[in-house]
Amino acid sequence: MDDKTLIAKRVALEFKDGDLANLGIGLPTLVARYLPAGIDVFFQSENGIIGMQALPEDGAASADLTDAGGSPIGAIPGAASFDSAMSFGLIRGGHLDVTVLGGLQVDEEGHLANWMVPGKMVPGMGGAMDLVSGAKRVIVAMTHTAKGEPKILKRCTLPLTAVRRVDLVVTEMAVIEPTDRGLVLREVAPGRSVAEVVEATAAELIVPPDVGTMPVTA
Amino acid sequence: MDDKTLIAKRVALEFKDGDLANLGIGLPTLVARYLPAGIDVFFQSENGIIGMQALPEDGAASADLTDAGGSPIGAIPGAASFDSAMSFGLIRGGHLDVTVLGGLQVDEEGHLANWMVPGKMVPGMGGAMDLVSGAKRVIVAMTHTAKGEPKILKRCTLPLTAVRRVDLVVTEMAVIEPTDRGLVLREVAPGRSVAEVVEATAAELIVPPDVGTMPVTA
Amino acid sequence: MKKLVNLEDAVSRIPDGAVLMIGGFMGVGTPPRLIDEIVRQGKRDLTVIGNDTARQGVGIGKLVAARLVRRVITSHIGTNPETQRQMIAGETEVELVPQGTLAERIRAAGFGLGGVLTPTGVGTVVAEGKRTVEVDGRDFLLEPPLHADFALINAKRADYRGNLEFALTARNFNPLMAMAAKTVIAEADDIVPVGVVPPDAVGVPNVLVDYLVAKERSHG
Amino acid sequence: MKKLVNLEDAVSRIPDGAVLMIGGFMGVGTPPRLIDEIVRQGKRDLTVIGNDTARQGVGIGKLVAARLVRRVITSHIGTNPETQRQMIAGETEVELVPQGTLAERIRAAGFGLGGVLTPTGVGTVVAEGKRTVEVDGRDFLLEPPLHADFALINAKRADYRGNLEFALTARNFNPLMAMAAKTVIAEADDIVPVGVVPPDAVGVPNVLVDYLVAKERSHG
Repeated sequence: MDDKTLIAKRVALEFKDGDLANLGIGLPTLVARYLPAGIDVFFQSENGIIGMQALPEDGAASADLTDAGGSPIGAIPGAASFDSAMSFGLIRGGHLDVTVLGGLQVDEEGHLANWMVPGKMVPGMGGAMDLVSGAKRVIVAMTHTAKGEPKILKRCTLPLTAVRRVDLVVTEMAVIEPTDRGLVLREVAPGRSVAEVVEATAAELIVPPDVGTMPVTA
Repeated sequence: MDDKTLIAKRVALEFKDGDLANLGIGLPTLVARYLPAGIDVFFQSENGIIGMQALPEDGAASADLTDAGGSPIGAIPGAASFDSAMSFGLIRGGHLDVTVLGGLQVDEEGHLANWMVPGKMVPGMGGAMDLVSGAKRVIVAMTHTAKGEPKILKRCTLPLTAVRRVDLVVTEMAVIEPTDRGLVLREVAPGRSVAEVVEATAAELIVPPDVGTMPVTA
Repeated sequence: MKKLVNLEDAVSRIPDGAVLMIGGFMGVGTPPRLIDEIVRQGKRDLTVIGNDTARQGVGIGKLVAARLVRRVITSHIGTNPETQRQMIAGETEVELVPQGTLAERIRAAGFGLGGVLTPTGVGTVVAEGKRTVEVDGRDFLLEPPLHADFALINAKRADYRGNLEFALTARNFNPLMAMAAKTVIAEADDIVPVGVVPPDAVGVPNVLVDYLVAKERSHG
Repeated sequence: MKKLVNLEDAVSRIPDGAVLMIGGFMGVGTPPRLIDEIVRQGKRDLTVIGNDTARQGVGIGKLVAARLVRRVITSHIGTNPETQRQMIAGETEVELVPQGTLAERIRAAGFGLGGVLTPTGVGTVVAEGKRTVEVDGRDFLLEPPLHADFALINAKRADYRGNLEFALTARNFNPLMAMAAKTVIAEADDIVPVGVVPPDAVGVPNVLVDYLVAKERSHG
């Protein structure tokens, strides 16, 4: 299983029946494929819909129905559409149960940086700042390192997305929970050791005696 | 012609084609009956509709379509309905071309008091404060006196509805325009004299040489 | 996610002393069965946030008449002499809020905003004790958000999943309140299969609705 | 009230240097004919307020590519390398605003509010130079309203009078912008008789629309 699939499958276990969820572009979008059977999760897209789903077939695309990246999507029966103020009212007002976002850096305070690299990449924050500020639960889904360099740091060096502490960080190596005591290592991926995770992390990790193995199905 | 009809007919001449208008309950509601031919005025009701009109027949009442007083109304083809935030967004945001409201007192600064009499009548301001603050044009339609006492005063003694200067005051005796110089007497009702109006007014009236007669058709 | 509950169950979740937002405007768009059941169960010391207290025997007016309301936050009570009597007698607290401000304060709570900056009420008694914020040389009142424990919503139609559709002037405060309360209980004139209410017609998305009141079984 | 104008007339009303709000999200819900006509007429020094600059050759991206935009107020430009290039080269000013804040700032202008009190951006670079207002012990940024000279709106259907109806995710910023600009120019996929769009389906009431772009006569 490749790293992204591993991460997506683990994140998918965090959803509960009836959740309203928003998945960031890229890796987080994969999560929708691996939801546990028997639960209904309602996916919101920032551009104004609850109940988005993958386009069933290419020929079924509507010019009026796309995801936040502008690509054609489908919608479940019982979907709801609305304007951008309502879309972000849902996010900012605490109605969004969970958002899954990519990350460039996470630090010991659980702060996330994921929207710009000064002088290099200034795409704009889009909806990320509202999502991190407003969602009930923020899950960061990202690779543990980038080009061999740790992305989990003592302190973010990139501009923060918000000062809210994220709730969970899922990488291909580990599941880490930011808490008021610091970053707690909850799970290690199958085939990885605690020592490997600590080695690939530039922040202090609190390692409880009962660190589990990431429960990911094939 | 009774006083109320006279006032309503005169106020009706203030409307322009395409206006969005809101009429307060009571006397102001009469205005809709006397609109000049050939102009379309769109009437808003605070409870969330543009395009209200009188109920054509009793048997046609819908439980979901009432005016702000809860009485059944009709709607023109091309009406639009919306929630209360949008309804007051239209009012507060300056989209309402004109509102016609009743008055308890108007003073030399053009301030209106029309929502409470301390210790006696505390019905609440409803939409009045938003209407006076936000409408492009505020027209006060009221009797010139109450129980023989002037309602146009040097300074309102009742709590103000807003500190915004109203645009026009129409009574059964006169049309008065509040300006930054004070209250200007614009028109006198047919059969009334300037002296009578001045006598019935407890504020200073600026009387220009060209005071006209209220152009009211039978 | 099963949302359908019977009327008695739905109302039994509301404790005495709860803060209720109740949709409607002069009773139009106020959930009739929920109101009657609150009276029947005799909930006490309620705080009610609603546009008005309607008339006696209508909508929120029924709660007032039954002496269940300790405090009401509303834009007018002029059509209900009993509310005025209780206010003057000191039996019921009444906080009067301009109608547009009431709508925005409810919205601010539901939309995660810190308050409303409105020109309405500046320089009037409404401004007393409130913060004024100057923006571009103009004064605005800072009006705080209004939250509630429960929102009681009346829709024209609900689908099985709880998507709500509204009709004409019965919409009014309902969609705003459904965003602003911890628990949303909806009553619909009709309940229809999922998909009958198209996405663009949904006024309140299903995810906001916690309980949908079941229809009575019709007899005969 | 005649609102129907031809495309060329509609766009000729926009002067160089105008502040435009343009509906749409990655081009979806952006008025295609109005955009093309602005390019054809070569309007210059525009300030554009919109969710994004789409991609090259799409929606607002066409205005950027034609070098007509002096300043853009938007939530992201990541999908349009040309906007990024112009920003880095100092040819185009870019003000980045969180998407939810952008929506509320536009709404605040149209709804007559003094600004937006939002938690989004507190403690980040977005907060730099902005006022913070504390409400109930929590900090909010005071974000000012965003006004425009023109709003360019794309609707699914318009009726003869200018009532607009939107479809699915093509709605996005359009209804908000129609409230916030001095002059509203709407382009609809279809124009239908008055009454075809029912009251509850109207997303922008006719009174907000100044000009409705006529359909091209279809040939053959």
